[in-house]
Amino acid sequence: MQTDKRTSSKSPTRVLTVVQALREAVREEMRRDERVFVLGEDIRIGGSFLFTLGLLDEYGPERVLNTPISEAGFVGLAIGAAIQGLRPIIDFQYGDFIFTAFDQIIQQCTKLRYMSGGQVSIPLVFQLPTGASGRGAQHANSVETVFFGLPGLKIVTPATPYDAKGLFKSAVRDDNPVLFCVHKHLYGSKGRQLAASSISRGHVPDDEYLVPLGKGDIKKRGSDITVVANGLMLHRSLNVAEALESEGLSAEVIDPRCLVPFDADLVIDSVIKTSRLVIVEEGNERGGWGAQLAAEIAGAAIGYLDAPILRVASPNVPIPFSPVLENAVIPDESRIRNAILEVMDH
Amino acid sequence: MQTDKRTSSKSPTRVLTVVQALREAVREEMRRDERVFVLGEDIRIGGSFLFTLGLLDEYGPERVLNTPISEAGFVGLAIGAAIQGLRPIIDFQYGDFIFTAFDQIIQQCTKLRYMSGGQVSIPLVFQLPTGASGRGAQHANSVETVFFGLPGLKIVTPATPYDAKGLFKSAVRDDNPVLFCVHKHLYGSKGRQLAASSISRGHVPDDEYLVPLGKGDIKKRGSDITVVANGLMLHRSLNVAEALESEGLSAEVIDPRCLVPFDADLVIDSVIKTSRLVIVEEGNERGGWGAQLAAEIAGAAIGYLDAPILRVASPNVPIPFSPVLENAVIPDESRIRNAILEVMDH
Amino acid sequence: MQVLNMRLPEIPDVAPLADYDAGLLTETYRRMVLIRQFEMKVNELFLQGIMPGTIHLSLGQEASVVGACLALEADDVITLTHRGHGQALAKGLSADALMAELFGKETGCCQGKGGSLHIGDMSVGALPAIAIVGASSPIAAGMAFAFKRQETGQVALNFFGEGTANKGDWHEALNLAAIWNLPVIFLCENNLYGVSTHITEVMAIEYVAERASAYGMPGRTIYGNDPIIVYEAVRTAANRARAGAGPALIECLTYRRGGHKRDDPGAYRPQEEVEAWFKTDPIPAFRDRLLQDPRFSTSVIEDLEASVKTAIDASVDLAQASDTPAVASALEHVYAD
Amino acid sequence: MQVLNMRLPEIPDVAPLADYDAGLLTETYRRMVLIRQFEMKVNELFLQGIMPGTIHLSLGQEASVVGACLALEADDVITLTHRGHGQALAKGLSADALMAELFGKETGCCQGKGGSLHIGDMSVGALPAIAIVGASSPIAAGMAFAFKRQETGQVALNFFGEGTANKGDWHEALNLAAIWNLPVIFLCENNLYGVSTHITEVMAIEYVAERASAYGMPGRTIYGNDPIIVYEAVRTAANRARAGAGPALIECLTYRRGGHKRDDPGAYRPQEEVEAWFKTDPIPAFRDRLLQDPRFSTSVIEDLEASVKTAIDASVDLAQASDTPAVASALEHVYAD
Ligand SMILES: Cc1ncc(C[n+]2csc(CCOP(=O)(O)OP(=O)(O)O)c2C)c(N)n1
Ligand SMILES: Cc1ncc(C[n+]2csc(CCOP(=O)(O)OP(=O)(O)O)c2C)c(N)n1
Ligand SMILES: [Mg+2]
Ligand SMILES: [Mg+2]
Repeated sequence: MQTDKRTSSKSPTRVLTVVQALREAVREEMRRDERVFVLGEDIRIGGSFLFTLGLLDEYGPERVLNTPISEAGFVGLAIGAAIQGLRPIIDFQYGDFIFTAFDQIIQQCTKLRYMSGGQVSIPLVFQLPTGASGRGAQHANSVETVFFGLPGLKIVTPATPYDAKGLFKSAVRDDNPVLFCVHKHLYGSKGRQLAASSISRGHVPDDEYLVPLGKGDIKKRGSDITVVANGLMLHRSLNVAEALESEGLSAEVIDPRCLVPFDADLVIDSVIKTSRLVIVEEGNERGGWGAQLAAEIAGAAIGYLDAPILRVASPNVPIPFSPVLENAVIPDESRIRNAILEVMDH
Repeated sequence: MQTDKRTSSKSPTRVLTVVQALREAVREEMRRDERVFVLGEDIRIGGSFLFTLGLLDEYGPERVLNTPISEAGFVGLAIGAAIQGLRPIIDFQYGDFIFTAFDQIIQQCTKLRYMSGGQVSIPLVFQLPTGASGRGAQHANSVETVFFGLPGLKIVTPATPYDAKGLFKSAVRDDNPVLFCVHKHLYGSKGRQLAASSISRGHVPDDEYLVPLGKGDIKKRGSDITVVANGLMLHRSLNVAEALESEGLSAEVIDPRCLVPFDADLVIDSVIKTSRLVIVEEGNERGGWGAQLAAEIAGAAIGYLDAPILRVASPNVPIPFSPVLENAVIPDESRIRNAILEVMDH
Repeated sequence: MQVLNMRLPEIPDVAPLADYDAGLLTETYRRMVLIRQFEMKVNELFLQGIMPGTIHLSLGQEASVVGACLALEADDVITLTHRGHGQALAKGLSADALMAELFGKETGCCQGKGGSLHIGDMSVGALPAIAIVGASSPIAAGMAFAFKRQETGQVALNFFGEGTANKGDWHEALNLAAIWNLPVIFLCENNLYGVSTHITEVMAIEYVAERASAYGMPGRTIYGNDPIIVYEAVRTAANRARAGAGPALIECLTYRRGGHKRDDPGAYRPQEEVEAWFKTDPIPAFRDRLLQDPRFSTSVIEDLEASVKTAIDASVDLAQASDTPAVASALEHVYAD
Repeated sequence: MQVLNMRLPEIPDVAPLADYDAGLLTETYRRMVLIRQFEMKVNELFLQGIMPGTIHLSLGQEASVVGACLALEADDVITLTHRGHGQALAKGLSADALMAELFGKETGCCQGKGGSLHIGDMSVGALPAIAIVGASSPIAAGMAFAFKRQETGQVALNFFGEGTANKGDWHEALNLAAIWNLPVIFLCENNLYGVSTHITEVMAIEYVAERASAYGMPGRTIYGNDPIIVYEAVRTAANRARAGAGPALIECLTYRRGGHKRDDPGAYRPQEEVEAWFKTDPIPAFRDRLLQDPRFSTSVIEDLEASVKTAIDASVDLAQASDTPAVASALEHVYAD
């Protein structure tokens, strides 16, 4: 399986995990700009997915802060600090805990600039492990889905080390609040250990680079059907697409990389070519980015479609603990494959 | 304009405002079931939209509780009380304040039953004024949109006194958490005064009745195009549809009444008949129930469509204060009309 | 269930004004009068149906906000509440820009996008107001965090009401400020009510300042209807904060003259309480004190009052003459580029 | 920045056991041993890669949870934390149903849908656990509200850790419980750390119980590694609550034997502190006390220990032999009909 993205630059590359790539990104940005600092729970020992491992030694306690368990408090504090010229990065142990700070995001962080007529800006990155990973319903939210509709936020969901690093650096330099949602299975850490799985690894250039926010990426070219998938689902969709390729079906697989802003044009261009669309996301089927994308295509490009738009997503239930149930709920390769074949059959 | 719904029963009717109808509903349910109680800020003087006016006198301080300003606290408290057999109704001054209790809803209220394998049930009604009404961005959220994707909740958005009363009584009797979202302009109260506008008034039977959760209602029959709209937008859409009728265009106007469960079949049947669909909602265009409905139609009924599905919604911005700006952002009759005509032209 | 423990005001002895600079005293009185007249005018415009939106007046609370803001430096920053007109004017926000904002005009301090609940002006150190109770406290702590990190010597002051001290965000903010020793002052305008709800219904302790010890922070309850008492308390806390000694909680006892918002007659307040507090109206009280000082004459005071009135009338004219914002501006300022 | 104020344990003098019923003492020890052996087994299964999910062990904290739960009546209700195995077993949840739940089996107490973080059993008064820090406190207050309204005489007990006292939900819950005089006990297991973060890093006061006065509630800090001390404190608070005198906050000083969760070696804890606390291990300490009582012999104790071991081995066998839940059950229990 080829899920990593080789850079077009001439730089030599190394194979890193997503969390290693993210750590390079945060270090480079802290070195570049001393306004950048990181706060969160237990980040001085590395944080729960090892995003901040080693950061305390390099940047000291003034720029690497352990917080109390006070999510609304420290999100609000980061908003205030950003308004006064700092550039905070908040590391969440699990993205799921951000809901206790929801008002600070929906009402304050995303609205203060607008309500004030542009008097303030809030450069603030939220590092959010997202998705299900065998821990039961309260630790399995697709965080990006919940925030998807809010104006004033940007939302990134990288799937490869290359994208993760380049997008994270762009997020830190962006003058807006950015939710940076990485699937828990993609970091390449297991508890307090690095334990890379194949999906968390990929090539990353030695030289510095950025990946712009808001640009999708065609991870596999194809001509028969367009498949749009992000995060963990991108890997599953690519596996399916590659298997189908050998059976003679050519699927184009697009990773939006950012949900907001969403590169709808890239999808529309592909659909104009293929006339068929399947959308794969991990979150609940109701009200996610997949519904929005389907609705946009049904508004703007319906004339190009030769078949219904199928969405593969979790059913509208919380995520159950038992591994057999979790696996039944989260889209797997067979459900993705069946959806593609169903659309092709139409 | 005919926005009220006459009952099919033989009962005589009176004209009430939405808030008067809701007050009848809550009184009847408190009389019927002594487990029902109401809590919220300043509800002993009537609450901000007069939903609880007079309730203290009738049911006393044990069943009508003024809370501190502690939304997470009293939502959690209501969850606990519901688990132990009471049936709380929480009155929010503005639905916008519920975001400070978001975790209690997304992580606790909607998941405890599921995670426990059905050991608990949480009958709990949230009375939530929703939408924009000239108070600036923090008091103008379309609350129903934010919660739309969450499994485990029911969401009601009544538009008429008849529906409001019948649905509220069903919500109180339901064993699940229900968000009952009434547009601020529809109550028929202005500050601490009753000040009915025509859109807040309608016929309500003298006899008791229920309106079931999850059933949409065709508010105007038509054959050329299907328009789905709720809350305040229903009234605007009906006005447009009635004007177009006299111009020879027959629009069918459907009020889903509940967003969750959503009566998609009613819409699909209508679309099969009309082949054209416009969806009107007040919330942001991105990620709302309109996108979900459009996506469902694009999945299940795309073959019946003769034109793109157009959605009329607010652009993806917070709601500005200045009346000229608020009016520009919230869908008005001319935008609804233009969308209908554009789809008809296709 | 609810027993109103009527807290009647106790007016403490006050220090003579002779020790204070005449300029400071004049400015104190001028800002209190400005707030009073501004809000009386706004009330009138509202009753006439000329002014849009919703408003929460701070009539009666002028001494607390003016005393607090004058104790700060110009580059110190305050956060405002839903009851923010007085706080904003006290910190130096222009009455013209404020009036225009209430009218939703493009000359408003937020270009008409904020309205009464979100007024502010960063150039005078007034963060645009936050109307969600409690949410501003962590943000104020965050601004103080930046001041400390950047070693600017600035202080942040967080205005809030006594009802707000029951919000989780407030709790988290006080703890963060305490453990990180941030230069922030939590200033409670305790007017005994959150909307219609008396403090005794929602707190089983007497004073909000008693909570300070739960965070290891100094807390004081003071009479809030004398601007000099408030000035001194805030000055002390600000000096302490600037010296690196961390945050403080100051609770000012005061009272609303009107209801919670414009449409509220405040009928839930017992007559005895209203009468006792109304006698402590900070503006005539401070005026009397000034007139006892040989440096102030009736004519000086009356001139000041008249000039404020003229300025406010002019701000109404200006606001009414101003353009409404261009419709396209509704799409601006969602993101910074 | 962080100075570890190493709080070493101070073991108070304890009352002789002679005053206590032998049955209560036996049950106290049995439950402590059950928790210890259950969690040692779980740890082993986890290390072998046999057990799915993630687990937070409560080894070392057995005295607090057992003392607290035995002081309650069978129909009183507790809320559990992420570190809930001990709390659940202390309240009487079946080891079989708990073990099966950790394996995600349909015989689990939540039919496999909850997992370690959401274990519970309403029939023994254990609300399925809430893993979001602080979120259970208002819910416990709400259960107490229902008990009070229905005049059932029941009490709710809310378990939480010292790190949790910085959450807004916790603050709001304590205030609500205080003003409404609810029969709820807030029981803090202060094990000095929230994950890796020492209490002195996140609180500028010494004890969590000092916060009780901010709500007008009694608060006490006690030694938490003796079950009888905890039993007495909770019994007193429960009696008070049942008599209508309202809530209380009890802080039990205790210590985790391991790290925060299974994959955490706990290396952030100073050696001196670890050693001092490990010496206070509640199980051998209580065993020694029992053996000083003529009513208990070594053989009685060893029999009890052996029978617990047998029961736990059986629970593993049962769990492993049980079926996984039917896939269709993933769609059930979202809504009540
Ligand atoms: C989180 C939240 N809940 C409720 C409200 C509605 N509300 C606005 S002001 C207010 C009372 C605030 O009381 P207090 O803090 O004492 O301030 P005061 O109005 O007395 O100045 C309430 C309940 C709100 N704005 N935010
Ligand atoms: C709101 C929230 N934030 C963060 C977490 C992650 N988390 C789980 S346990 C824990 C530490 C809790 O510390 P404490 O309350 O002292 O309990 P202990 O683990 O020591 O038993 C944290 C931070 C969470 N579960 N919920
Ligand atoms: Mg107040
Ligand atoms: Mg702890």
